[in-house]
Amino acid sequence: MSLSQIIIIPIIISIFTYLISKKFKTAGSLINIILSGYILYTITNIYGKWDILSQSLNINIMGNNFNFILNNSPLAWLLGIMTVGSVFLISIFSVSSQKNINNAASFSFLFSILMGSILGVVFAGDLMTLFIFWELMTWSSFFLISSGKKEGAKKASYRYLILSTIGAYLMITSIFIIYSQINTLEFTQVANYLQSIPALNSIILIIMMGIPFLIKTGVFPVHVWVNGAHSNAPKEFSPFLSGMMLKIGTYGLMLLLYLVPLYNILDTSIKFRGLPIFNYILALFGGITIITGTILAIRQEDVKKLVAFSSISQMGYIVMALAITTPLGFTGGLLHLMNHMIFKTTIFLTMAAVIYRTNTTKMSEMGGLIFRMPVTFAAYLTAIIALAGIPPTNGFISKWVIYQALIQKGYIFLSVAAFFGSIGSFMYVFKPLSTVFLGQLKPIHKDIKEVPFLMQIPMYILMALMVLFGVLPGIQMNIINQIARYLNIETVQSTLYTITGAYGAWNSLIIFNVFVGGFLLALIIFVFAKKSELVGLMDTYTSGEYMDDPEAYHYAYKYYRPFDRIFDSFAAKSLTRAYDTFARNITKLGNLLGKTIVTGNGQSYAFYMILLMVILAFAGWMV
Amino acid sequence: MNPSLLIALPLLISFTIPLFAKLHKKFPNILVLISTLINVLITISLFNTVMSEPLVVKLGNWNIPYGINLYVDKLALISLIIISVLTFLIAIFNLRNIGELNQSKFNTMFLLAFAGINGIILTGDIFNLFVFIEIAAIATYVLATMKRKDSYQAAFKYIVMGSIASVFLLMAIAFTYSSIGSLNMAVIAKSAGQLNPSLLRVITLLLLVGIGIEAELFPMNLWVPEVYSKSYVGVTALFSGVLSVAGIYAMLRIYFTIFGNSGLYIYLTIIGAITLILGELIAYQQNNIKKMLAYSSIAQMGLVITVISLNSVETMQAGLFQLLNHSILKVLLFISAGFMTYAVGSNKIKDLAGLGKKMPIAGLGFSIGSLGIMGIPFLNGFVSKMMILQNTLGLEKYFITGLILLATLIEIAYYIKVVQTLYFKENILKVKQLFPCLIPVSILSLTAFYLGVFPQSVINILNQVSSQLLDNSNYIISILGGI
Amino acid sequence: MAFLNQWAYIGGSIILILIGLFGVLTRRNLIKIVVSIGIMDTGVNLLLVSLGYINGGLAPILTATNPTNNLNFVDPLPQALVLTAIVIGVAILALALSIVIKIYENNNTLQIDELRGLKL
Amino acid sequence: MRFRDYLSLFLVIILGFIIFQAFDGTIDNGLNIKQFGEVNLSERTSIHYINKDVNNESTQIIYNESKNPESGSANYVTSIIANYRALDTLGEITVLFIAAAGLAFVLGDHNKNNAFASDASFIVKIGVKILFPLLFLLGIYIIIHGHLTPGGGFQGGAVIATAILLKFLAYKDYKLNHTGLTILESFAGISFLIIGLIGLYTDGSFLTNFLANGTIGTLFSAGVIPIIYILIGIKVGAELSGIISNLINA
Amino acid sequence: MMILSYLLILLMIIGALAAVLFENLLNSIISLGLISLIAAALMFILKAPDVAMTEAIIGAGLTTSIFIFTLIKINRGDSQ
Repeated sequence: MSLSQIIIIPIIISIFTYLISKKFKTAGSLINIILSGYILYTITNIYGKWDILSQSLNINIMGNNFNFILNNSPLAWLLGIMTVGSVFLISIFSVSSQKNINNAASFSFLFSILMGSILGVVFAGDLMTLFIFWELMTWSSFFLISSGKKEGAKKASYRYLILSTIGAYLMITSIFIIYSQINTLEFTQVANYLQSIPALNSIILIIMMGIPFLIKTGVFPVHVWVNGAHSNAPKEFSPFLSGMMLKIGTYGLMLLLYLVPLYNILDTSIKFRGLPIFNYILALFGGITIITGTILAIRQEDVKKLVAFSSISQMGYIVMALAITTPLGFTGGLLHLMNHMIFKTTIFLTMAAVIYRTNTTKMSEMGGLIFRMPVTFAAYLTAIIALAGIPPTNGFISKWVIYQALIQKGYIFLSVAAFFGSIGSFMYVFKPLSTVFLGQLKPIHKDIKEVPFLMQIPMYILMALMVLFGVLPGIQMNIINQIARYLNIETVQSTLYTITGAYGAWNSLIIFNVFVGGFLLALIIFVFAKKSELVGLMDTYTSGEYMDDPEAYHYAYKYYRPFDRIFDSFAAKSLTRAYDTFARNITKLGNLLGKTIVTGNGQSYAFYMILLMVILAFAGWMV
Repeated sequence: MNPSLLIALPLLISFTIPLFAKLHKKFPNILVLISTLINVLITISLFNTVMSEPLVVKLGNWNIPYGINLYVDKLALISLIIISVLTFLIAIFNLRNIGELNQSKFNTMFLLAFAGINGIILTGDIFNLFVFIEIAAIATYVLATMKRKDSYQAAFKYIVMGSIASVFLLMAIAFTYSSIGSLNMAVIAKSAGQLNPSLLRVITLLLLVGIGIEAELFPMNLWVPEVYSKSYVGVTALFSGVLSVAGIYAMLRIYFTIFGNSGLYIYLTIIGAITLILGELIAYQQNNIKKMLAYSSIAQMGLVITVISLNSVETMQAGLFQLLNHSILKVLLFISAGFMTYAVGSNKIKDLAGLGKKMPIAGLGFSIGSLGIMGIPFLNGFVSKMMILQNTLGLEKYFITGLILLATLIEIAYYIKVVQTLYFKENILKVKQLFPCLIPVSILSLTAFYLGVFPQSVINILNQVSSQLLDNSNYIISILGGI
Repeated sequence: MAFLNQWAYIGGSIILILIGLFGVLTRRNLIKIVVSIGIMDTGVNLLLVSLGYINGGLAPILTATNPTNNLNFVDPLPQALVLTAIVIGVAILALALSIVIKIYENNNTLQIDELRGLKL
Repeated sequence: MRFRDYLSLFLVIILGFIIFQAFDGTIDNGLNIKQFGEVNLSERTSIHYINKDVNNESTQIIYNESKNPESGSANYVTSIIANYRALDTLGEITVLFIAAAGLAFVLGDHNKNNAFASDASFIVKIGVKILFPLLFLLGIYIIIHGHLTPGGGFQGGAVIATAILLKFLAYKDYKLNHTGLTILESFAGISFLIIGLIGLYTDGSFLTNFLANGTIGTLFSAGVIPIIYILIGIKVGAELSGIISNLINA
Repeated sequence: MMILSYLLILLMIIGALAAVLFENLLNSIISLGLISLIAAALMFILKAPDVAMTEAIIGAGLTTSIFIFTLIKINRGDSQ
């Protein structure tokens, strides 16, 4: 069973997927289910068979003989199975959710290409393979995003593409510089080379290579694409975008941080509390990302935007944790990576379900859906509990480990950022809960029903996973320790349900029992206590005033206004605007050049011709 | 087959067209199809011979340096194949009913331009090169006026610049002949080393301007956008995909084979860089699709020249491959854009909104073309772009690499806008029914994919070609014999 | 005199070319531009011929008066080239003039400033 | 004069200096442009055209005596145009063809009103009546003796075109039969090419002089050269007069 | 003979200047014809009878007439 199959098959199949699902809308998702199921099976089979190199495709690029090196490592395996798993779930979800949208064909087509290319990225054994599939991934995801229905989809995907392309060019430049030195791009040799050359050069090369990863991860200075892309992407794609795509960037960062051990390169240079300054800066960026994401998330009125910003801040956690290259940090980062993928996918899926029924993303236009969509509500509730990091869900454990790592090293600012983030996450996840699900049902939503069963299946599965990993983190710890051994980092000791941190161990069984007890208590109280009575949602008392905008009086509108007021000045200066201005200036420059040079007057053209001759003649004399 | 047929047959057929134009409306077009097809076959039949050794053909049986001779080596053969195949496809495109256009005159001119371009590639005599350049130029002057009404001014600008260029070309030829005493390229190449350097500089400058007109180099190319946007799409495709190839070929012959003096390449580098950046910047803010494509092909020419002028085998081969890809993709782009603009009757990009769904084949062709130019993996543009980057970095020309990357970024920025407009917008326009554009679009797209996945076969040939180009000794020997 | 003897023809023809070029660059009337192009053509033709001249040479034709080939003939090749060049030149001129006529019919002016050439 | 004009003047002058750089033969480094009149034919290609020893070994060529010299034309220019460098000539007539056709296309539909308001005066008409046949004959003579005396296809064709021009000047509503012109042009061009292809067939090389050359200096000599020149004459005459009539009747 | 040719060249250059600088189109066309004629004469002096003939007939004769026809067309357009 060679790795090349699981990469090539989706890309080949995708064409047939397209052709078939042109005829039958749902066929595409069904094919994707079968495909991802098959690949899921395959990947589970190759678990443990590390380091089977398969130099399959011998494509010839750049005139010199180059072949794709694919390499099966625990890290790659983890990301691969996460990818395929989420593709599997989302395909199940989208079978029925895509009945009535018209570009279902292109969706499934691009989706399976995307899966193939992401598998290619994670299983890549050398930089060139990585780059090629990276590009493929960028382009397919770009088309997926811009196929979104909303008006902003084009602009957002455009921004995403341009940023990614800049990143890709920096990456390919450094790749070729390396290639021109050592005629190979195989990871370990590149790592050796980078450690052999002077620190400054290797830092430059690594920064050039790292920026695309940072962009994909959505770290602070280059996070501008994330919210637009997430909120405008098709509702079935946002779960994958936020759950998986961001993680691929993190994967690249991990390669740089651990496979090319930065701390080896930077041991010579300045340190900050025993941490190479480069890593510390990265962690710092992570912290800033957390704060920015949180603040911006709390302000949002659009539920998808809100969740998008929340994923920015959560990625901040992961980057921060991974940047502190201690065992705890590594473990925490990876744990949070998996968990975030799980609960963020859940949240977006539930949101997709809500949108599927209500066709709106404005929170102030919903409410009380708990009465109509209980399963969705349950899934969302579990997910936000996990996101806010409340036991007994998986979210708590990863955050716990990250705190351990931070406190162990004693980074004040980062810890503050982390705590701020988790407080903020309470706030912003509670907002949709109370406004979308709780409260009272809108008259227009009187007769909506729970989503069809096919769309509920993934929610059930994900809920189960969240609780399962919350109770038995050892399952995750097992693979994480394997990865740690593979990257020769010392492991964090753990059993099936305990993790030993720097200050004491975490035993999830006890906590779980306590929480079950508490839950039962609350249930009893809820059942026997007196119910509150309901008033009409919209009959706000205005003492005869004409109400021009009833929405503005909805309690969901400007939910956290007092809190937001603090950060208004901060939120006002948006990076996005800066980027847009830059683009506009390029247009202006082109316009100016066009007007000055292409005057439409043939004589001036001839004039330039002669002028050029004279200039070149002088240039010739100079040289 | 004798290569001289490549020139003779198109001329013959184009002379016959006016006689039989009356028979049927499509008759001239059929003749053009046949003629280009014959040329394709002849070039392919030459393939094996030329791959083993260059083919030198005496005209009128006169001994080599004294009579005119044709010369076909690998480079010439590749260019010939590109040119004839692309022209064939464009001719298929022209089969579409094109309104009030005078079929007989149009096809005569088309075929004559084709013959002239073939002559530019084939000839081994510098004055003969001038004559063929004039044939191509004048035929394209006429073709540029095909759209009647508003195209005359553009054509007039083209004529003015073209005639200045031809005067310069003639001066250069006069100087060359008077100093070296022969017009045969090989003889000139043999004794170019002994030329008085300042004389050499003047001659090469004059030639640069003279040929830059066809090679679409800034600022000799300033006629391009107007003529492109004002003339009929078939013509535009011919200009951008075929004529430019011939121009670059002539440039290569002049600068590398005849005056193979590395002191002169700085000219090419400067011009190429200017052309590249200006072209991309101006193209970035176009709202007329044909002008956008025009500026983009200007920029591509600049890219090719810049890369080639770096004077190493790898860059040369990268540049040639880029040239090949550009001509394939650009013809694909122009043809599919032509179908779409014809369908909606407008050149504005925003009017093409949503056509990707209404006209799947043309839309697909356009998007494949633009994706190829942007350099998506598994398309030919990607491979050549990678080669260019690798080799410019290999020569540690970091500044030029930076320029190229910047230009490519801008390019992606404006191409992707068009693709988005094509696919992710709903359109309201009614679309006319069209002659099926399946054949040219599909052939070109498949070629693009093939070259993207299996470029090796072509790259090997290009490698030999560029090593031959960089030392002209084997050119001289193969023509003048072992002297 | 020796200077004139050496430079008169070549210099004169190159000056002719430059004058024509100046005309092309500066004249505002299309017909004047075409006239300037004609001047350039004439100049370059003269240049070619004069580069082939030989002092005391004969016209390159065998006749009864100069019957053999080992007489001192001037270089016939530039003359052949010039024949070609002249015809090409007149062809371009005719084409340009026809386009001028058309431009006049469409815009009713020949002043290059008044012609709205399309920008960009 | 505007500022642009002064600028262009300056630029053109600098360009002139640059071009004159080509002539600095004072310091003798390498090959230079020969000084005026100082050309040494023996180091140029054309010595072989004059001695007619491009292919066969050099012999003394004597007017009216030597049999079957190479490309047996007494007029060296003719022998170069129509024989040694026939491909240039082919291209040249192609250019002319393009120009004529293009002009006809650009000027569009014929037979609108004539350029001239009224007929010329009686004297002119009579003059043209007499002059036209003479000029026509002169043209034909020049064409036919192209390989013996100065002149040839181009000149003769031009003379014929001038004769036609006279007709136009004299008679207000004089018309040419354009289909006839087209047929003439195409016929001439096609037969030129066919002659070339016959050469390719017989001697395996395009545009070969495949006929016997005869005695140099006699009318029936120089193989295909007279034929080619006649064809060129027909083509040039037809095209030039076509251009004229298009211009007048456009 | 030489002196004559120098004078002719001088005349030719003057004619060229005139052709470029004259405002009246007809004058500049006439002087273009003049230039071609002088050039033909010079070519004859340079022992190039063929070229001289061609230049005289085509350059001086036909080109000038073509120009003049164009001029007539345009003036007629004016009158209309």
